[in-house]
Amino acid sequence: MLKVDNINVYYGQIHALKDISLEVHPDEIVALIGANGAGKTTTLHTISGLLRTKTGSITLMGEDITHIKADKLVSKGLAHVPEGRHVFLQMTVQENLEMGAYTNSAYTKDGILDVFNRFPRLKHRRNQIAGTLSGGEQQMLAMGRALMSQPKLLMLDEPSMGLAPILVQQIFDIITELHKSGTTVLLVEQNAEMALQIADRAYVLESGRIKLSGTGKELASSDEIKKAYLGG
Amino acid sequence: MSKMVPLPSKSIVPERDVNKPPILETNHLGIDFGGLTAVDDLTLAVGRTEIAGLIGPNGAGKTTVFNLLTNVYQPTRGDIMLDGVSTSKKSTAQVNKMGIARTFQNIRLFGHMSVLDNVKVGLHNLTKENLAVCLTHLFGYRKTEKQANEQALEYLDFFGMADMANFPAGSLPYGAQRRLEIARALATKPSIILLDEPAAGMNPSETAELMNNIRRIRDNFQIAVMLIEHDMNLVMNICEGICVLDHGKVIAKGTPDEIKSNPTVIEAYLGKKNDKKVEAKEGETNAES
Amino acid sequence: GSSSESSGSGDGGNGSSSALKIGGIGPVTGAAAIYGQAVKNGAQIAVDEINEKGDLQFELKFEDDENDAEKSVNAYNKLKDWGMQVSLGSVTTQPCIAVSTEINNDHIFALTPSASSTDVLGGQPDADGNVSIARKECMFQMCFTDPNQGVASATYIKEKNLGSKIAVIYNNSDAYSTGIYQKFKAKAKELGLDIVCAKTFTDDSANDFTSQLNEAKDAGADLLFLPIYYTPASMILAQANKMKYEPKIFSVDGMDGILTLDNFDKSLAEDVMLLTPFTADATDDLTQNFVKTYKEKYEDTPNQFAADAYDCVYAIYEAAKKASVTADMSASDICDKLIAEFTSSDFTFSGLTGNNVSWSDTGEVSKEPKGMVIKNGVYVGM
Amino acid sequence: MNMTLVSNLINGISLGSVYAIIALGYTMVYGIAKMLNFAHGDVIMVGAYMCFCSMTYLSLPPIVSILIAMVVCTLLGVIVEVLAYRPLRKASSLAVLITAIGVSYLLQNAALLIWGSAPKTFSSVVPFGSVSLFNGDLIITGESIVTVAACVVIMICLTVFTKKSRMGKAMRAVSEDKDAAQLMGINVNKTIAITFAIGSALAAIAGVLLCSAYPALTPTTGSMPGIKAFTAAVFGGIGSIPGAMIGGVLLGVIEIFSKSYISSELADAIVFGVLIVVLLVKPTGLLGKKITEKV
Amino acid sequence: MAGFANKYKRLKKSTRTNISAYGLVIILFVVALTMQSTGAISNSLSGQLVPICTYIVMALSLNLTVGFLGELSLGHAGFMSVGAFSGVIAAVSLQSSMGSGPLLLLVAMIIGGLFAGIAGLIIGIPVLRLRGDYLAIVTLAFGEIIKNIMNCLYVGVDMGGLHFSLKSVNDLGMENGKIIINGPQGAVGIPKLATLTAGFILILFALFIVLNLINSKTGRAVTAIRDNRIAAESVGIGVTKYKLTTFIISAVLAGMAGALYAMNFSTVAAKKFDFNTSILILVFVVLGGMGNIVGSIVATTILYMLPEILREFADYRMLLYAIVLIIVMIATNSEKAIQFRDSVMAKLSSKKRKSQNDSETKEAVNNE
Ligand SMILES: Nc1ncnc2c1ncn2[C@@H]1O[C@H](COP(=O)(O)OP(=O)(O)OP(=O)(O)O)[C@@H](O)[C@H]1O
Ligand SMILES: Nc1ncnc2c1ncn2[C@@H]1O[C@H](COP(=O)(O)OP(=O)(O)OP(=O)(O)O)[C@@H](O)[C@H]1O
Ligand SMILES: [Mg+2]
Ligand SMILES: [Mg+2]
Repeated sequence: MLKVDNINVYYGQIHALKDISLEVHPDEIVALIGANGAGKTTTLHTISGLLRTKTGSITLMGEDITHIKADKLVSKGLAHVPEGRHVFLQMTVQENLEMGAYTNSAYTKDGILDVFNRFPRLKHRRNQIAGTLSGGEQQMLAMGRALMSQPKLLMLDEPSMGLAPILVQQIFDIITELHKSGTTVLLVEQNAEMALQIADRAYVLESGRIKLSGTGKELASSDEIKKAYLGG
Repeated sequence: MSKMVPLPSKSIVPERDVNKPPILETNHLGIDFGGLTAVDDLTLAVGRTEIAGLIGPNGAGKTTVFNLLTNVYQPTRGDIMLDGVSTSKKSTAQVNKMGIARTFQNIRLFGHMSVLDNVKVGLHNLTKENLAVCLTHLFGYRKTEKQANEQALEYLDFFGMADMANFPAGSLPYGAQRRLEIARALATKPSIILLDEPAAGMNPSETAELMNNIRRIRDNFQIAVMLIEHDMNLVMNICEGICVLDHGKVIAKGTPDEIKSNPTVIEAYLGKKNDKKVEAKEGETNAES
Repeated sequence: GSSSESSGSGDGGNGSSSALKIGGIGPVTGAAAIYGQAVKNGAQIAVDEINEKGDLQFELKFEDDENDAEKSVNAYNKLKDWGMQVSLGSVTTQPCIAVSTEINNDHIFALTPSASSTDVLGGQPDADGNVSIARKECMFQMCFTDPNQGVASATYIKEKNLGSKIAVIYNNSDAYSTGIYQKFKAKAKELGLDIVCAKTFTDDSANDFTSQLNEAKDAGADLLFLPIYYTPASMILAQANKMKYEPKIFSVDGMDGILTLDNFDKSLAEDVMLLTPFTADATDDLTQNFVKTYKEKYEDTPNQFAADAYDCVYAIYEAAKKASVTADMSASDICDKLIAEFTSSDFTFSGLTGNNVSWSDTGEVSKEPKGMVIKNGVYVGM
Repeated sequence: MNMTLVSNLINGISLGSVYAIIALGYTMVYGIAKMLNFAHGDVIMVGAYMCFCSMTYLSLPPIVSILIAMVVCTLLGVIVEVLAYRPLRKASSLAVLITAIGVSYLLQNAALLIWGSAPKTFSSVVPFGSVSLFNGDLIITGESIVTVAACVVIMICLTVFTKKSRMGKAMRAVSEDKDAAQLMGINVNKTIAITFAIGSALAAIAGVLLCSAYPALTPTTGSMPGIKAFTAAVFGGIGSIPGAMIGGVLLGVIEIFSKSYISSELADAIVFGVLIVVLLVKPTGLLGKKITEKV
Repeated sequence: MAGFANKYKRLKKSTRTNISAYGLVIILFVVALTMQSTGAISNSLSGQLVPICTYIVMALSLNLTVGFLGELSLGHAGFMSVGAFSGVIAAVSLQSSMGSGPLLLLVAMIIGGLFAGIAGLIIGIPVLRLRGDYLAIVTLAFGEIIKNIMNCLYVGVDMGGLHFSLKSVNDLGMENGKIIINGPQGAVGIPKLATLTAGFILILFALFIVLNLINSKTGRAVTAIRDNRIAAESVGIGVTKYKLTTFIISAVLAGMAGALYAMNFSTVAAKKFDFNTSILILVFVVLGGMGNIVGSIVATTILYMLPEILREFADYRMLLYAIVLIIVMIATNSEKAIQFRDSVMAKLSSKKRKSQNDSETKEAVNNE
């Protein structure tokens, strides 16, 4: 479904991604884990077209998207829930969701119902300005908004960041559920333990390079991983 | 007034004077945003050298409590006493001078300044330089600056960051930024420090180090710490008293053990699965980030 | 407009070239560009004509000052570097006050076509006898001074009995306009004219005059005195017309040019009276030739600024010839000779803006303002 | 009833409506592109010149001339956006501000070279004359009527457009968070270009109406109304469409009233003074949204 | 030489800024002074020296507000105006008792600075409560108000002392006095006291104040407020106090520059200090780099001289000026240009390294 081939990304002089290659197959949950500043966010930004790669290529469902800009990718079935949520702070919850269906307006009504089903908390706050939502509420909104475009591949950047334990569980449940209903997921997480639990496969990123890859279970039981990311 | 931690608490600090009045007290504190009551009827107390936890689901009003305590928001109801003195009608800066320092949920460093200068800004009210000194660099400027540098370095050293002193704060790795924010807050010589999700975005080993640091802060500076955290491992391990908020209201108060087994808290916050995990893998990570 | 400006040798020395170097300064860009360009063009025509004659040769260089005193001084310094021997001062009043001080210090003769404030010349007391600046001997004016016009206007109105209740609208942010008004007011009082309302505007609010007009109308004014330039005046005329307010209108030389406004509805200016030394419609040969050349060269009708500039150059030419000034003299020597010539009792000059014009040693020009009235879109003498 | 008072009020509203139309353009561009486009006033001037040229030199009817002016200004707005502002999308807002000032100088000086410094007398595009009421005690000019009507219509259209249309929503999203908007499938550059197009088309209309009411057209015609309109936009709450309208009208009325009843010398000082007082009481203008910064 | 360069590099950044700022100003001054005294300078350049000095001080002053305080001010010429007129009033009325010399200029500048400072206080209190663009617009408004009031100000002096009026000269009620400020016509007959040396000393003074301020406790507080207001408050910094202090200092410097400016021309009018002048100074600051002291000095000097240099292009010069301005802004600020600059710099530095140690670089490249 998604194939990233040898990309190199720079921020000015800083070489942030070095020869990253990864693949996501249809109906998979792939986790991308790594410490702070490893380059996880950069990878997602590059895939979704917000950043350019110097070399290499990115293919989505057989189509070369290396040079396609972010806004064109949404209708190709890619949705990206960015780190830090980036909800529209001055818009209401409802308006945020409507924006999510920008390329998919026919789905607006049903989509909102669906999102409210998944996140009942948002339903109560549908007319609240998103800027005043709590962190967790904003995360739910960001995910809900991404779902409004009915993506085939959903990229999530640290969705559990700052969430209450009960909500982390919920978010991961939702991801599993989404996956079951046919959405492919590329998940970036610091919470390696939870991520590896639900991931089919995972890549470990360190200082801009892929350091390890394997199935979720393999990695979860790898000593190296345990030491570095699972606090073991 | 109900104490957050029933006195005498199961204090791990033997010399703590349980007979002294608490450093921080709030009295039926509440704030409304338009129609929304974000915090309601909050009454709690924090002991002089206590490590207290404030937990609760997202949007429960935890950060809002911190904002009330530091007068970023003015309360709609109730009042706050710091060491027996009301903080109402004070500005955030004045409240800091009275003895409350804090960190922020989303890091707020002075990104363009050096690490050292960030701490020196924290030392602001303790540095004796009036405008004439600032403008002329005479009248003992060198001496005060030297003192400030030394003090700031001490704080950095406390967190093992002295070697980063001249880097721009914005270029630090995430974990170091969090530590720097705490160092800056400590530099204001507070009697209580409020930490808003200090472990967010940290990996388990960083979190373990942070826990250690929080204890050292209390022991070393003899101040109270109040923290908000979603990382139950951290909270349950280092907090002596915990207060759980939901929908702006206190739903439980007590020691970590009491909180862990409180069904209301499990229902509203911890979740069944998590709860089991906390019990099962106690001491091990259940890191949230 | 373009100019056939010849580049100076720039060696700063005097007398190295065979032509007398005349420097002009004025706004050719910015909001006041119209005045600077008119002066530049008018002066250039005179220089070209004189050079054709073949005796004393002139070279003109004109620098932009954007109607700003500071830039005007910069332009002046630039001209000094070029080797300017005689100056046309600066077109607009404020810059000319600054430049005239420099000119006087450097002892260069200057005849400004259009900077009309007495402060340009210095040494003249105001109505209360207060003097704010000493006489700058090198400075002379080609245009009427502001007080002069104020007094003349009041006298004219009184003599011809043009109105009993007078309203004034003037530009409070403009020295020219304020200068005329202040003197007009004093003289009107003296003559027993009744000023029923005096309203101001500024350059920043020169759009809407309805409130001023309303007030004049309410005060029952039957004569509107407009000591302002023609651009805002054209708006006042249009707005008064829309309000169906039809007082008599009396104005000063700044009004000249209103008929040449592109696309202007001349019927609005019907019966407007003005004091002006120059009209492009005059039938004498001199004027007609000038207007023709100007139109050919610059595709525009000249206004009094252009005419004053043209006269300036000719006046300098005639005086220079009489005083046997040559191009190889130093600026300072030329200055002495020209001052002596201009202030001598037997020097008079006839040009576009007046006949037998003479100068007093205060630097003021003495020429007769002509009262004009617009009839069927042309000026007619009053 | 005091007819002068009523007449002043009407004139104030009419002048204010011109400010309001300009302010609407300012507000659109500011609200979405987050930049103070100080060249906006000069686009007005270009619009007026275009209309003037096609009416006087090509003898085209007013409506056609207005359309030509709108088309030219739209193109101009988009070209300036693409060439001068787009490369600075990620630069500091001050860098963009200075560039806008550069564009403003450029337009003024280009106009000076093309059309010269002599004012052009603009013929009104309004086909009917003044309306006379109360035996001629109260006269309302055709320009006033058309300006006020145009202002109301434009405001309503813009409000509906930004609230309801797809592009309008995209504009709001872009104004808040460009990256997030992109992730929603919104073409940010296109959206901003369209904003400039609309703002500039409005500027053309404003220029034509401004010069119809106040017919002397020079290369600096747009500057002061531009600044005043900018003030009006802030007055009403910058970014808010009804705010720009209210701000503009109030500004016009205050200006005329202080000229008439207080002091014409100090009228501008009074206008700006009122602005300051309003901002002190309501720091984001009359209808401006409070910026909620969550700590 | 190389040793010196190395030492220079090792100095603290603030010390480095200080050395280069003071050094640059002193070198420029010495060059200008020698040229002036040997006559090896054109009238045109010589005439620009004092204005350049005043604009450098204006740019330093505005840089304090915009670069360091982080608040956009669009009315800075207003303070210059207050300083200019109060300085003129002081100079003209004290001229008879003090004679016209450097001392009179000093007094005029101090009084100009003082009154501008008072204006800064009066304006700062309301203005600094606002944020961002709203603050900018209010400074613009104050600039216009000052211009408007100065336009209506009449001041005269006679035996009975100073007379003020907001109406007209006649309302001054003077007898045989001297009009100092005549409403829209401004002040005329100002004694020409300004000299290059005075300008130079004023720049040094401004540099001393600005550089000291930013490298002090107050400077840190101000930078902190700019970087993150809420965090600054949380560590006990009273935002208003420090913002106001900086704003007033900035106004005082602008006022002193204004007084010097007025003393360089025989006339000065309120109109001069309008929005366009405020913008002009802002252009100097932004092109020089926000918060960059040396940049402000260099940009002011170059940009001030640019229109004079462009005089050769006659009618086209302001058009060219606008084009240069736009191109420079895009070239220094656009993403692509910055990337290009970085890559060129990278290449240059790698070349340098290569020439220094070829083999080492190769290894490093291979490793990459
Ligand atoms: N805008 C930027 N400019 C310069 N460098 C950047 C920028 N954004 C990221 N970097 C650098 O690129 C590297 C990778 O950053 P990235 O944000 O992709 O890491 P991450 O794995 O997502 O970390 P985190 O867990 O903190 O989100 C880091 O070293 C970071 O400092
Ligand atoms: N300025 C404000 N205006 C309106 N509502 C607000 C404001 N600040 C907070 N709220 C609301 O108050 C509630 C509590 O927010 P708060 O940020 O205190 O939550 P929290 O407990 O810190 O959550 P989290 O753990 O996600 O950070 C939320 O519902 C939020 O929407
Ligand atoms: Mg990341
Ligand atoms: Mg929170």
